[in-house]
Amino acid sequence: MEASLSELLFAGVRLMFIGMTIVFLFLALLVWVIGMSARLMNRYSPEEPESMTAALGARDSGGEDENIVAVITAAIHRHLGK
Amino acid sequence: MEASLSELLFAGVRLMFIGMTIVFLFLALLVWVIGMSARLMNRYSPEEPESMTAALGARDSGGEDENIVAVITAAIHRHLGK
Amino acid sequence: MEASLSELLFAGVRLMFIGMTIVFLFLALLVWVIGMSARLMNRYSPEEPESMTAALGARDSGGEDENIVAVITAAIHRHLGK
Amino acid sequence: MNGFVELWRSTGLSNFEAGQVVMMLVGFLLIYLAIRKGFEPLLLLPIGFGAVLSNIPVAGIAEEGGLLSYLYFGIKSGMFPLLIFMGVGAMTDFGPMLANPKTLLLGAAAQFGIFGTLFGALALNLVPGLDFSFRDAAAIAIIGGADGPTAIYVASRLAPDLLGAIAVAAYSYMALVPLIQPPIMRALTTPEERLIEMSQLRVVSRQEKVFFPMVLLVLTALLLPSAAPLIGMFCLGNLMRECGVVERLSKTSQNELINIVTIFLGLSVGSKMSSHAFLRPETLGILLLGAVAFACGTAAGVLMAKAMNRFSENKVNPLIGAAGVSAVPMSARVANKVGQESNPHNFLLMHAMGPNVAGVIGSAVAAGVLLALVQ
Amino acid sequence: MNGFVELWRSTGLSNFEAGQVVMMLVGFLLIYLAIRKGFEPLLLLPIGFGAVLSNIPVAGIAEEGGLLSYLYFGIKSGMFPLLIFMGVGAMTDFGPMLANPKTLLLGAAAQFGIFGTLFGALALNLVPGLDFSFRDAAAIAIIGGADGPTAIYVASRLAPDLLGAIAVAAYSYMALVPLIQPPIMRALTTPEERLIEMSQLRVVSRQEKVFFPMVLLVLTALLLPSAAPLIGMFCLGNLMRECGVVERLSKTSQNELINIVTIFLGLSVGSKMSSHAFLRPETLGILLLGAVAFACGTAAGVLMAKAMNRFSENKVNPLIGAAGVSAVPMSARVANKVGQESNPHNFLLMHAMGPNVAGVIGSAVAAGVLLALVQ
Amino acid sequence: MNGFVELWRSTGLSNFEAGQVVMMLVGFLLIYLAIRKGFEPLLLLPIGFGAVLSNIPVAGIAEEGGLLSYLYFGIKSGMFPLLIFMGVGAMTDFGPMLANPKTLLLGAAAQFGIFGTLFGALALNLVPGLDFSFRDAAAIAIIGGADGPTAIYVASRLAPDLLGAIAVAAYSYMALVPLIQPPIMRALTTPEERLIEMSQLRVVSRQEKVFFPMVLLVLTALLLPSAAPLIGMFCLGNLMRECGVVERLSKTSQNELINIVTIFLGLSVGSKMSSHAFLRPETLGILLLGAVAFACGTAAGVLMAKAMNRFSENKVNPLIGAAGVSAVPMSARVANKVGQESNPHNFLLMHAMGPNVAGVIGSAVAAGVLLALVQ
Ligand code: NA
Ligand code: NA
Ligand code: NA
Repeated sequence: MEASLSELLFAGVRLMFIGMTIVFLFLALLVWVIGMSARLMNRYSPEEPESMTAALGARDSGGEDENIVAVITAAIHRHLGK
Repeated sequence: MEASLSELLFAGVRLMFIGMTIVFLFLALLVWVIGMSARLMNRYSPEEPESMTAALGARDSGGEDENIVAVITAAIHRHLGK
Repeated sequence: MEASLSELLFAGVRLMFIGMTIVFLFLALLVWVIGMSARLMNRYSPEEPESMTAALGARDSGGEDENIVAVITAAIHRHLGK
Repeated sequence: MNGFVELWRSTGLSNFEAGQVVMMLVGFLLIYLAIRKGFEPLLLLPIGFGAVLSNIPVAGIAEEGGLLSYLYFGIKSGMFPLLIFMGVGAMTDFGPMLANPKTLLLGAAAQFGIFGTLFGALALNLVPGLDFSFRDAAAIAIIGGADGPTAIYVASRLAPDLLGAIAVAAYSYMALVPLIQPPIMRALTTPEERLIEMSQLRVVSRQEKVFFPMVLLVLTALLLPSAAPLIGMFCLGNLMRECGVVERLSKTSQNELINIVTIFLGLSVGSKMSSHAFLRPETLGILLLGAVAFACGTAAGVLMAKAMNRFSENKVNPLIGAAGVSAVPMSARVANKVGQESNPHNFLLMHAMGPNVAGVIGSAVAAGVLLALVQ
Repeated sequence: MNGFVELWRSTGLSNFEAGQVVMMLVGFLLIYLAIRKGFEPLLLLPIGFGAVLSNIPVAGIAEEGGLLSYLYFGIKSGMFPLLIFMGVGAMTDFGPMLANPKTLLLGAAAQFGIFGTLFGALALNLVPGLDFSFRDAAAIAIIGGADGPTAIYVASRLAPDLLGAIAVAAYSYMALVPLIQPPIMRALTTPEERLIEMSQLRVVSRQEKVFFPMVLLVLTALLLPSAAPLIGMFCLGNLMRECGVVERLSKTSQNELINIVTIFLGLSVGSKMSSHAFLRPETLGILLLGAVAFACGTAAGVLMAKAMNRFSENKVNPLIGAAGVSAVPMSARVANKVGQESNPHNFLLMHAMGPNVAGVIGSAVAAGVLLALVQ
Repeated sequence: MNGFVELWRSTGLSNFEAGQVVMMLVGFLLIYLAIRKGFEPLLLLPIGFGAVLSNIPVAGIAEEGGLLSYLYFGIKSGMFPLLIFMGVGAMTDFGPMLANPKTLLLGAAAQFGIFGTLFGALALNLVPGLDFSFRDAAAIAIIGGADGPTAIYVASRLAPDLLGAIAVAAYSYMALVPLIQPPIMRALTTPEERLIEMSQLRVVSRQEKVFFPMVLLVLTALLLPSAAPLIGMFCLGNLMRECGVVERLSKTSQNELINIVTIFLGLSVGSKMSSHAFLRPETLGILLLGAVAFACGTAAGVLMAKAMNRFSENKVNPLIGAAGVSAVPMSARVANKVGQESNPHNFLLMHAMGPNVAGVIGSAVAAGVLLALVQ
């Protein structure tokens, strides 16, 4: 019983160690990604409100179907080409 | 294979023919019914808005229960009388 | 058949008698309880609106956790102590 | 083209049975009554529509695997009527009843509508062709409760086959309260009695309103557990309403939630209106007994009020006894209306709300008795 | 620390399959189209998100016991599309169609988009690598109905594996109507025809609007029961809207209820977008056929309008024929827009709403035919 | 009349077991705390009421076939907590966190409340009479996440029997944050530190807000799929909120939908509060550990903030570290309040919202770890 308990406690310590590491790594990575993407966005596409408003229902977007078809064609080739 | 394909295509043509016929007949019938009922309504009960407003909660309607009973009695007789 | 019918009718009378008694006793009891509690409330805690408003989100309530713990401890002792 | 033949075989025309035609007509009658005559449209319109849908041949909307068969599970599990009862609880103000608890006794008396009808249903077995089991009789009797969810809950437990007829009768007669009650009320009261004015109701404290649902729940748990699901959900709704700290839950349960469930409940009730279940002499019996039930309940309520006046100095106007059948708020309005025929300045509405909501509790208690004692 | 090893084995990184990566990209593409290009965002956003969620390795969100597997039951049972159809019915005003019933024929003609595509799908079997069964072809054809719930309902019954691709194609092309239709409309009409002005529509009485859904339901029950679930729920919604006595039910079914179901429906459709079901040549075929379907429907509608002008004195502007594909209200707006290119003072919108809503009925009828004749 | 005997046998009085009486008292205590003390009333009121209902003898409301047994399926399937999490996502503004990403680390540190408690729970096995399995310990530890839906989701997967106690502890201590945190915060910070003022937050572009939920979802899919259901639904809600094109879905998911699910969730949690599951020494252990969890989390958050100040020039006020436990928005308010004790003109609220929402992500990640590694 004691033995198993000590094992249990050890497993707990181990999980505590692993868990906190994962949580930190994950959120630290998130910090980095947020920073990166913020920088990227402000460089390449400095907030164009018109596009956002356009998103709210404008349908003046040419050739989106080719768009889909293209992407999916590519996808399928990549997929079948294995 | 080819054979079955040609059969398949023939079945498709058949379904196309049947389907379009049904759709047309159905909606054409609907056109006729709408016309009829519109004419009937305007003749026999030219829109009485008061009745519609009355519908919104007035309960000044006499002997509706006899109404139900009557109809259902009739119904049951017709039904049992077979 | 007749016999069973008369039994059925008797059972109906019995249930009617029992049912009305229960309903009356229950609601009469309710009358009494309402009266009592109204009297008690007005004596011991004459409506303090501030407490009611406080209830609407104030969290200035000290040591409620001891409160829970206490009650449940008591509960468990009473329960295990059987 | 045998495709057309095939299609013809799949049409309603070639598959209709007389029974289905009749039931669709019944469904449309209910829709007509709901829309044109304002008969409890919130329920009778979906019920009628459900009846129409479930009697369309071939489609099998109410059969295993059809939409309505899935929705019906909400009734079978008791979930729909109980959720509606929760919403009703969240809409109910017990203030007038708490201000004048005596009126609870009027709500109790009016439940004679239930138990009187129980006996009546059993007695109808004397009529050749009619055959009501004890369970059937109990399910029919609950119509006298003049409370939709309670009726549906009890009927779905005791006699699912009669559910359609019972629900239709319950809601139809609730809509007919303004026709059924006044004659009885006038017949059983003297002009003097109808003139009785009642003293202004005291204000009821927030606290009392918050405590009441919990007190009611405890009593039910102690004395009549079989009524606990109904009264419990009702109390939950009422507690959410009165406690003042879960406003958003209370609002949702008396609006969106109850609306959604009402649509589903109506359709599922309608799905039980198949010709073999509805087109039987028993249905006529049920419609007859429904009228009897409302009449008995009304009479009992009024007479109880008169009896109470014998033994108490501050008189109640016997007309409010009629509100004890519940049928909230219709019967309370009727009591007020009939009272004002005698004295236009006598406002009985708030006084009638007491027995009115008491009647809801009363019929839930009666439902508990039936569920406990009828196997 | 083998805990880390264990954890690494449980990561997505170590479990991703190429197909899942691709499908997640497809999902994000749909989300992009929904947000940035305004492609039917109410549906494509949840669908895209569902596709992403269901392709996350290990998590098994779309597998037995996962959230989406439970939600999918709402499609399998047909409940979600039917409830949405009820809400759509509650949002639909049949006034313009009732004022000018002839336009129903335009809605009928446009259904050629469905049956033409059926043939096209079968013909695609000539292309090596593509293999569409008759059921598949019928499910794909319904894209031509340009009506989301109908497409999902039919596809979930005839070819659940293609549901994802079909729903995506249906909603994408509905969003693309402003690109697909105008060229076809201009090609098939002369400048004079595009200038035709239509007479002011008569006012339609409340009564007619209340009767119509019931009449429609009866005809469906008599002639095409297999369409009864779709048309029935649609009529229920429309009746609740027009009857005026169940305002609260109507409001709830066109707001909260339809919103909740839309979220669930979108996610469940997305849950069918697994790589093995979606990443097949057939998907390209479906996308191709979808474009064909919309084109056929548009052309048929316009040509029908021209044909009708041959035989009737009061002319219809053939542009409104294009609105017969439904895709409410987009294609009606398109007809109006193209019309105003020729004459800015010619307002066709209300005239186009007639064939537009007629198209909804038309495709529901066509769906009934497919469900009745395709086993 | 043996009918009365029969009825007496069916009363609660003759069937109550001590345990049920006690559990009903516990239920009423929760209702009291919810109404009078404002303890998370939206959850604790339904939970308390559910506890009362499910301990009514004979009625069997929580047993096979009873209302609550059906509702409980929503927890068993994970649907209720996940839908609530979606609604929470739709209510969450990540702006403050995105403006100052560093604060994510505070949210990470505060999760020590979870893993510290895990060890504590295992250590409690030293106390005779207490017996926590590894799964139990993990389920209890999640209380330290100070996040309701996450706690319920994890507990329902790892230790359904403890669900009642864990949910009650989680919500109670969330309500007690204003009592638990301040002493710890004062003890671990110097007056100077508490005076630190933080620089105005930059404005975050719409675009960043729209991208964040998708980025978060991708990272979760890549690294911790076991957290995908929780984080996925959270991101869906947040995306619907920020994308601006599905307003109606966003509104519904943060109002009617979350309200309906909250009522059902609360009742179903309460239905797990049976005497044999709740009236055990373990429950005391759980209540004790809950306090420990919140204390650990708070301390870890504050200390992390102090550590960060060592290595960075622009200082953070360590008080906002306490907000890392989540308990949104309570703990952020607490940080602001304590800060203003030192300097009434120092507004920390927005700064504290960063770690606050980061804490939600942090505990979802921790939940993923537990679900992945604890079998
Ligand atoms: Na009643
Ligand atoms: Na269409
Ligand atoms: Na947290």
